[in-house]
Formats: sequence, C-alpha cells, structure tokens
Amino acid sequence: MTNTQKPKIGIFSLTGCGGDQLMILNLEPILLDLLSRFEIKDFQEASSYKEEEAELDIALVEGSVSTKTDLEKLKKIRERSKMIIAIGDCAIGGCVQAMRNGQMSMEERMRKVYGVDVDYYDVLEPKGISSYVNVELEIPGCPIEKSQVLHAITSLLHGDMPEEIDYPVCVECKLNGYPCLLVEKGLPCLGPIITAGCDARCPGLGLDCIGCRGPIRDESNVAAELEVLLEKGYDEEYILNRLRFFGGNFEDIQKLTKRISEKSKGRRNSHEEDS
Amino acid sequence: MSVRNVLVPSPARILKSEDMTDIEKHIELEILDKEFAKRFVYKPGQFVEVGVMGVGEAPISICAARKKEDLLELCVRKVGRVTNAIHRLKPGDILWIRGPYGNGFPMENMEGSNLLLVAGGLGIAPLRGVLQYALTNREKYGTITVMYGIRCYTAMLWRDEFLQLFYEGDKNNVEFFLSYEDPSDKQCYELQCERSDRCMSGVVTKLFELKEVKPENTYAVICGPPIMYKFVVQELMKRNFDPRKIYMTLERRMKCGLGKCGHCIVGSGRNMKFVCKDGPVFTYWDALMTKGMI
Amino acid sequence: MKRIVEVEELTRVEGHGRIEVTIEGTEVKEVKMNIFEGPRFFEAFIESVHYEKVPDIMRRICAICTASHSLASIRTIEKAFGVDVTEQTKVLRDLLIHGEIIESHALHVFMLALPDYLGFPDAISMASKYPKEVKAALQLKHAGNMVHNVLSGREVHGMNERVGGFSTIPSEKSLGEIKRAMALNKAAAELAVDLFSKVEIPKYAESENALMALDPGEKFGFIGDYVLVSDGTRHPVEDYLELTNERTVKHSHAKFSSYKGSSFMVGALPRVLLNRDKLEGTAAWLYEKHEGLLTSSNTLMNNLAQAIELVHSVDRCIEDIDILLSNGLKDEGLVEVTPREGRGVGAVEAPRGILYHDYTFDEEGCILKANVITPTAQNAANMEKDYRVAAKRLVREPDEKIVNALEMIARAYDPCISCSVHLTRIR
Amino acid sequence: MYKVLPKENLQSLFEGLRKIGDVYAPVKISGLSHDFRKVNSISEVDLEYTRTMIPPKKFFVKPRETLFEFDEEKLQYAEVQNGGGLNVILGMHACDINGLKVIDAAYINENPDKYYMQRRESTLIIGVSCTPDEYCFCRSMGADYAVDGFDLFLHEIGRGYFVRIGSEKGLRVIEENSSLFEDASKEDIEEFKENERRKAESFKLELDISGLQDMLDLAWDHPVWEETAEECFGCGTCNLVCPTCRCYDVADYVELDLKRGERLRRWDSCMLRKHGLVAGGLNFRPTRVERLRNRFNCKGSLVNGLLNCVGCGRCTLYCPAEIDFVKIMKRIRGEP
Repeated sequence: MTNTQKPKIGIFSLTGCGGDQLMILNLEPILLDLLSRFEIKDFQEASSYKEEEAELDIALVEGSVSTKTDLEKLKKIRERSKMIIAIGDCAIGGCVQAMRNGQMSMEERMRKVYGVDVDYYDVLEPKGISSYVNVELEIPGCPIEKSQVLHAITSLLHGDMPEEIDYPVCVECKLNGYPCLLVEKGLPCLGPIITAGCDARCPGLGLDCIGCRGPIRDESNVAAELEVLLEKGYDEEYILNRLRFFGGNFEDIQKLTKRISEKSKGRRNSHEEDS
Repeated sequence: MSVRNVLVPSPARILKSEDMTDIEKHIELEILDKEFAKRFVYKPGQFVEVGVMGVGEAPISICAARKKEDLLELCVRKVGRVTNAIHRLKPGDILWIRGPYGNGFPMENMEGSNLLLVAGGLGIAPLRGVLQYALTNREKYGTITVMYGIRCYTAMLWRDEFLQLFYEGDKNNVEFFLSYEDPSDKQCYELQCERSDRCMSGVVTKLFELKEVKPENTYAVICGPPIMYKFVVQELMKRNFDPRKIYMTLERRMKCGLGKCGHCIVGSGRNMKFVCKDGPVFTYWDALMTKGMI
Repeated sequence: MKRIVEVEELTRVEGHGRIEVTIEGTEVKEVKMNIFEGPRFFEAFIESVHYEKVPDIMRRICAICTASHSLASIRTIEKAFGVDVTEQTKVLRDLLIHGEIIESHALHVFMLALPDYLGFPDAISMASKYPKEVKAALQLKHAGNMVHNVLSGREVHGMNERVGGFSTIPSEKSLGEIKRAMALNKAAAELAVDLFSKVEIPKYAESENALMALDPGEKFGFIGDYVLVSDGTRHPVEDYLELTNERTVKHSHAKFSSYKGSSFMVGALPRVLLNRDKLEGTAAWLYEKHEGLLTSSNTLMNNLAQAIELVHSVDRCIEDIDILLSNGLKDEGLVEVTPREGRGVGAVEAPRGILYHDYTFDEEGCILKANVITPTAQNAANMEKDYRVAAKRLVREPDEKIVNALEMIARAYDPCISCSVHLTRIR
Repeated sequence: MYKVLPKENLQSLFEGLRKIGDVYAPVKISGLSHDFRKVNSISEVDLEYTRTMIPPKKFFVKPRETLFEFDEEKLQYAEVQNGGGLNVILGMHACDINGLKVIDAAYINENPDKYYMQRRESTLIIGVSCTPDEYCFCRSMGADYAVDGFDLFLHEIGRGYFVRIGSEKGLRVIEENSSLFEDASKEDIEEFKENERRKAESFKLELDISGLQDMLDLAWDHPVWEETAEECFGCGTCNLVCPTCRCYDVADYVELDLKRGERLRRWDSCMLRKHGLVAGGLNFRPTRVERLRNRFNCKGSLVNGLLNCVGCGRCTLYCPAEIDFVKIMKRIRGEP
C-alpha cells in the first residue's frame, strides 16, 4: 500500500456514543493530513459523500450490535471490506450497554425504559462485532486513544499489522511511577486486569481504574480481582457491578456472576431451611 | 566518550530476494558501511538482528559461511510482523542489521571428526552454513551425514543445491538423507523410488533406520522445530552419543541479541542462560543441566 | 398520488436517523423522523450502582457532550445529598462547560453545517477551497479540547470532574496554555459569526417556536436551576416532567417531548434569545449587530446563535482562567459526601440544549431509579414540525430539493441522536 | 578515610551538591510511597524513608526512552542525546546500590549499553543508612551493606552522619566542601559500629539462601507455581518495582509520512504474556504458572556471579495480589 494507490476506507458506527469516530476527528492538528492519505468512501458522522457499494480496504467500525438494523449493516460492511477494525469497547465487547447482559433480559430493559414490549423495536442483546463477523483488528478503549489509532494507521499504511497491547494498566501506572491506589489506599482499582494503552490516565489523576478499556481476553485473572477486593471489604454486588461496567460480555466475568448468584441462591435456600 | 552504540543498526542493501517456498525467501545483503563490514565476522550458527524501519527487529540466523567481507545471506520465513515486512521488500531496498550475535557452532572443536547434521524444516538454514564451512574446509572433517526432514517437496529449501548433494554428495564423502512427512507427495515419492536407501516418508528420526549412526568420533548438530529435539536426542542417546558432542541451536525471542532485554532467558535457578549470548548453540549436556531448554 | 420523500440516513449528525415525508397530491400527510440508533438502556442498568461511579457511566451516554452529561450527573447527585462545592470548583466547572461548547460548536458550525451553505459534501473536501475556514474550525475545536484534556483528563469521557469537586487540580501552566490558545482563536469564533450572518439562510421552515433555556443567573452561561420559557414563565428544573412530557413513539427509539401540548425548541437559539441581556463584550455586540436575523421563528438561525455562543465562550474561558489564576489554584480535595436516601434533579445546558438528569438513591447512595432527558429528545417533535412546515412550502419542488431542506433543518438542530435514545419512562 | 558530617551542615552540603548538578532525592508522594524526584531544597527531602516504590534504577535504565530517531529516506539513524552534565542521587539505600551493581554486570561488563554507561558515569551516588521494616530481608541476601557502588555513604549517628568515601568523585565532594566535614573521632566510629550491629539485629524477616539455586531447580514441578498462579494477576508490578529487573521491550513508531520515526524501549516484565512469545505464535511461557516459576528462578539464580535479588521487599509490598516472595521461597525450601 506504500506509494501506489490510496487505500479505500470507510468509517462506520453502530450503536454507541460516537466517541471513537469523534476521537479521530479530535486529531485536529493532523486530521487533514491523515484523511488525505485515504480515499474516504463512507464517513456518516463527517461527510454526506458516500459510495455505498464501493469495496473497502479498511472499515473502521465503532459501536455495538444492538439492533437487527445494526447487524444487517455490519454484514454489508463485512461483504465489502478486506479488513475490519473494531474501534472502541462497544465494537469489541459491547461496553456499558452490555453491563447487564445475562443479568437483565431485553424484555425487562424495554419495560423499564420505554414501557413497551420487546418487539416494539428490533433490539438485540448488545454484543461486540466479532460475535457476528470476522474482525481483523481490535483497538480497545472508551474512547480509543488517539496515539494507538495513529500507530495502527501508520502501521497499516506501512503494510504491517499493528502490535496489540495485551498487558494491564499496572504496567503503565508503574512506568509513570504513580502510587498504587489498590495497595496503598485500598481503592477498588481494576488496573491489574484491564488492557493498558491509556497510559494509566485515571491513576495519574488519583482515580482508581474503572476498566474502560476492558479486560485482556484469555489473560485477565478476574477471579483474583474479586478475591482481592472482597478482602479489602467491598461487597460482592459492588465488585460485580464494577467488573461489569465494561466487562458484561467478558466470559470470565459472566462465569463469576453465575457462580456468585448460584452461591447466594444456595445461601438463601439454606437460610430458608434453617428458619 | 567513544563507546559504540550497540543498539544502532547498520544499513544493508538487498541484492537478491528469492522465493524458495511460499513462506521462505533467500536474501542476499550487501553491508553498506564498509567499516562495519570489516568487523562483521561471523561463523555458522550465529544470527543477526534484522530490522525494518518502523516495524522492528527480528533475530535471523545466518545461512551461509562467510565468503566475502560485505556479503550476508539470510533465510527468512514469513511468520511475524518483521519477517512479513522483509518479504515485502525488493532488491535495492534497505534492511538494518546488528550483529553478528550468539556463539555459533564451534567448527574448530569438530575438526577431525565426522559430522552428523540433523535438520527439520527451516532448521536447515543455520546448518547450511555448517555444511558450507565443512565443504570449503573439506580436509578437516570426516564423513558428513546430513538428515533433512521436510514436509513436502515444495517446502524443501535450496532445492537444487540439496538435490545435487542428495545425488552426488557421495563423491565428496557426504551422505544426504531426506525424509518427508506428507506420504501423498508425488515428487518425494519419486525420489524415494529412485534412492530408497536415502529417502523415506515420515519424520526425520525415521532416517536413523536408513543410516547406522555411530557415536565414535562423531559430532551431531541438530536444528529444527522445538518438538524435534527430544526425538532426535533420544535416537542419539540410544546410540551412546556423548551429550557434550551433540550440538543444537535454539529459538527464543532474542529481541536485543546482547543479553540485556531478557526475553530469551531459559533455565532454573541452578542454571539460567540467555539463549542470545550463551547460545543459541548449546550442547545436549547444557540442556540436561538447564531446565526448560528443550 | 402518494409520494414518499425520504432522507435515507442523515449525515454529518451524531447518530443514526432517517426522515420520511408522505405526500398525497399537494398535501403533506405524514412526517416521521425515524431514529434507528440502537437503544442502550442506561437508566435500566445504572440501578444499584453506587453514586460515586454514576457519572462515570452516565457520561458515556454521549461523546460530544460528555462533560455536559458528566456535570449534569454530578450536580444531580450533589443536589440529592445536599453537597455544596467550593467557588474554585464552580469556576472550573464553568470553564469545562465553555470548553465543551467551543469544541462541539466549532465542529458543528464549521464542519457539519457550513458545507451545506458552501456546496460541499464535507469539510475535508471544502478544505482546498476554504482553507482558512477549515483551519479555523480545527484550531478552535482543538482549543476547546484542550479544556477537556486539562480539566477532565481527556477529550472524550474524561473523569477528573467528580462529585464534590475535581480529583486533580490543573496546573497553572496548562491553564495558561489554554488561555493563550483561546486568545489566538477568538478571531476564528468571530469568523463563524461573520460567515453565518452573510450566507443566505433559507426561510422554508419559518413557523412559531416555543423556546426553553436554563436561567444561568447573572451571566450568560450553561448551568442553572431554573428553566425559562418563551411564554414568560420560569420553572424550577425539578418540574422538568411537566415541562417535557415525554412519550414513546413507534417509529423511533427516541421519545418525543411536548410542552402544553405542543412542540418546543431548546439549544443555542433559545439560549441566546431568552438570555440576550446577559451577553457581554464582543458577543453582546455581535448579537446586537445581527439581532434582526435572529428570529425565534426560523430554527435554521440556530447556527448563527451557536457562532455567537462560540465568541462568548472563548471570552469566558479567558475570564475564568484569569479568576482561577488570580485567586491562586488550591488543591482542595473533594468535598466530603454523605450519601442519603432521596432524590435529586440536575440540569445543564449541553451544546444542543437543556439536559436533565434525575436520580433516586437508597440510604447507601446506590441508584434506585434514574431518568435522563436529552435536548435532542426535547427537540424531536419540533424537528418534525419544521419538516412538515418545510415540506408543505416545498411540496411542488422535486424530491431532491425537499430532501436537501429536510437535511438542513435536521442539521441546524445539531441533533445528537446517540444521546436521545436512552430515556426512561415516566413512572 | 572516614568523615563526619554534623547534622547542621547537611543543608550546606545539599547546596554544595546543587552546584555539581541536579539533585534527586527521596520525596514522600503518598501515604506509603516515596519517589526519587528532582529537589530544589533539602526541606523537600525525606532521608528517613524506608523505600521508594520505583527503585533508582529508573535513572539509568529509563522506564521509557527513545533509542534513536530514524529517517529512512536519508538512510540516517540519529542517536538521542541523553542528558549530559553531572547529576546527584542523594539518599540511595544499600539494597538499591547493590541492585544497581547487578544491572551494571549486564549493561557494562559485556556489550556495554552506551546510554546506561553515560548515565552511570555522569551520576554521583550518595548512599544513606536505613532501618529495616517487616518487608526488608536484604541482610539475608547479603545486600544490607554497600561495600562499593557509591561515591559517598552517609550513616546516621547521633550528631549527624558518619561518612564513608567510595570513590575519587566522592573524595572530591569532601574536598570541595571540606569545611562541612570533620574527622571521625573514636566515639563516632564506635557509634557507627554499634548502629550497624543494632541494624543487623533488627531484621524481622529472614530467608536462608544456602543452596537456593538447587532448591529452585528441585521445585520445578512444585504445586506452589500453580497455586500462586491462581492468585497472581500477571500484572508485572513485581518486575517493574524490582531494583535488579532490567528486561526491556522495543517498538518502532513511524510518522504519517512513513519515512521518519523512532525506536523506543521500555521496561518489560517476564510476567506478561508476550515476554516468552516468538514469531509464529509459539509461547515458551504460555501461562502464569511458567512465568511465575521463571521469575522466582531468575531472582534466585546467580547471573554473572550475582544474586538477582537484593531483598528490598518491594515485590511483596506492592503486589496487588499480596503474593509474598519470601513465603514462596521458604515453601520451596520446605520450611514451615
């Protein structure tokens, strides 16, 4: 791709806050330079120009699949794209809107928020796009980090797959020499299990990590996080909520939720027998 | 202060970049900095850190004996970011090199002995250097036996070169054996029909059935995928080889090549080794003393 | 003969929506704004979450008005627990929201709305012919984002503003840098006013609009506890349910609002018109200069009102920083919060209009019930009204022209569709 | 030659040191933690500290640094100028000084790392004595006393500091500030000896390291690795706060023009997934079990004749999972 033709790119969003596209627009000083290196075929948030049938070298997709409309749109993107890059947590694991997956049915959500039946709209339980189509690269974050996007884009322009970050926030926190909020203050920091790349922004401001970049797939020890926080005196519901903010679709967290709810059910049952 | 910066690479121009298989290229490089070229003295089994600007570096073993001061031959398999990038480059393009690193094979120690070279797949690359060195210094070594295990005919590296040895090596006291893993491979089958005493289907250790290997006055040199070492060593130990006379070269993540970055560390508290500087060539004795080495 | 005019997918807006107008003969039969952005149900899953982390979740409703959600959420919690914050915190919050207005308006005015008037599909293609305008937009937007970065921790979904104050106080140096950037870019903000006072603004959507905006107190601003209505009334934000009257409609994931049975408008135009006396300096002067253009009956004038707010917010950022620096920045820590059972309603003016948050807490400070009403949801019914008015006026024109008009109307509101799709039912 | 620095002269010495270059010293940054920071006044310095979270190795092997910038069009690699001038680190403890010696062995003795050497040579190290807490076991590791590796070493005594001179550079500091120092009297020497004896007795934590290397070798298949892996996050904190760990990773970054860029290195950790990964996807330490085993083996091994642990206690204190280094080593030895 180096010097011949400009790669054709499309920037799409499914259900989410639009923050990952916005982070691209937030690259103000280099935005025009950056975009000029591509042929933009679709960028709904910033342009009215689109070629709906055009083949794409790269499709950047943000947002979760939360409706049947999302899913159809995603499938069409997949058909026309050589490479799909999921940008942001929504597109990777569903982000905050997946917080109650497995805990609260779509029926219940519809009733609570809209006061109508589930078939009133075409909703689906929110999931990342890799649950439905093949995804070549994931760039995590809520929102994504500009530096990481830029690194990914330059790598791709160069012809390489960017290296993915698969170590936790603790690493960057220590590289910056921030005092450990978990060890020193007993704050419920999720740094040990959350994907780095943010340069430990929150600990740098004295705030415990809430996990907005999601756990590291097949690596994070979420059971240990639960144990550590229980020992520090937090209750199970509090910890689970926290793990779920951005990890509702994460397999190990779902397992943990199940284990805990079964345990508490068991506890309730035995209480009932006692009385 | 006049300390040389060992982390800064030197440019080398690609003279030749030929596909040997779908995933392996033979690359010839000309070292551009002639002062650097002079210092760049290497022996078989050593490796270089090869860099592509903007992508990174990867350790690549040198696949030929040193013939000319500024010339370097590498065999690059496309397996990761850096090697993918190397594959994209064309003659005339620049690679950045550091090295040579590692201990290499002790060719002098082996002088006066027979050589048994056992290679699997890409493992033939460093052994090609050993073979070339021994052939250029033919009088210094006894019988040379090569056992080369491949997956199929098209996966055979330096095919013309090695087929010539396969057919005519005996003239030069080189016995070349070939095994292939895909039994349905027609071309390999034809080779086997032609020379059933030198070629058979199966893993490389099957070749021990064709050749009676004796430990006396013989050094074994092994290179191949990690899984291969155990089985080859087993065969050699059955035949009473001295663990100190079995050489093997290991693969690890040798990021710096200088014993600093720590990625290639291996062993237990009793014996920790950096593969990049203590190796990558080790004896089987080292492996027995160093947990987790093979 | 039945004719359906359709804007298949709105572009240069945040989120996903479609407009469909059904015409029979010369009569406009039906107008629908179909919002097909997926719902996210924030109010459902925020239940049981401890107050301390509520703003962290709620600010993720929207990216472009992330600080507005953040501050609305924080103020709601503080009201519920009776927390008073320090003067320094108040000034910092004011600065933060002005930064957001700049960042959001710069993007909207120059990069999303202006291409319509200059005949380009987007700002990127506009850049070759109008480099000054695009550069101004990017620099101004960058200056707004500097405020987010420094005060909030990052451009989108920052985290440094907390219940009770700011976790880390910005350095004098970084505030000085913002001040410099603002001073350098004031001309860019004025350029926006100049541009939108000169382009021809279509009148096809002209019709009566009821307006609502927060009463900012003494100075023109974006934080307040009372709502001003163009009928001359003033209401505490706690009465927001009567003011907005939400209902669910089948064709949209967003809910539609009405006041006394008819639609109303929130946003820059209502703010500028209802609080015109509170504008100061260059912004006040520019308002007077263009007063004739700024009529409440043409919602397309919203862009000009946004441009005036840009000038105002640039000045206010500088003023706020001067106050902070002259008082000396103090590392005050957060005001201590004692959670209690109860309810709070808080509002701020997001770039697009009034944003309400309403939470009920249990005694430990965990959410029992939440409700959020966003500006775009409040505007939705008024937008449909404008589509209808315009379609009627343009009914004899070809589809293309109607489509273009509908899109321009939609864009004038600067709709934030992502925001608008997670509203709770009034229980 | 031994000297005494009366307490009241500390401030003047500090001013003297500031004339040499920037002074870095332990500063309290949180309830538990200190950090070596650049200081402008002695009042910022807390010499009574127990340990910093990040060891002073950070001045020599930087957490992150640009190795060089490149411009491929021009076939140029430009080294980055790292500092220059002399710096002073005031207040290093014996364990950290000994830790630095372990890194020296790897970074200077063979294939010297230019940047490291430059920084090492341009830094004046002034040690200070300390009091062990319940995490310190440096005495067991033979690292509680610095024999060399410093320029001056200040041992606290009643009337000030008993000063040992470790290098010519250190001697020069004394000479240039000669009015601040007094000759050590018999009483001073006795007090120094007494303090050292008392310190030696005050350790609450001990680890028997005799035959540790074989004990680790024998523990290759010990259940402790799997059990600890259940608790461990694999977050790398233990490595990053370790005064002897020096693994690093390297990455290239290019500008949008795809011609210019830089090569960066940063501290790495053997507890992270990619540490043992080679191209093609094979991982030599695929799970936390192998990684933990490797880390403990590495710490207990003798590399270049030096033990890779100085007993500073940081890895235990700062482990978010509260994994206790000494406890595990004891378990391996079969101690109760």
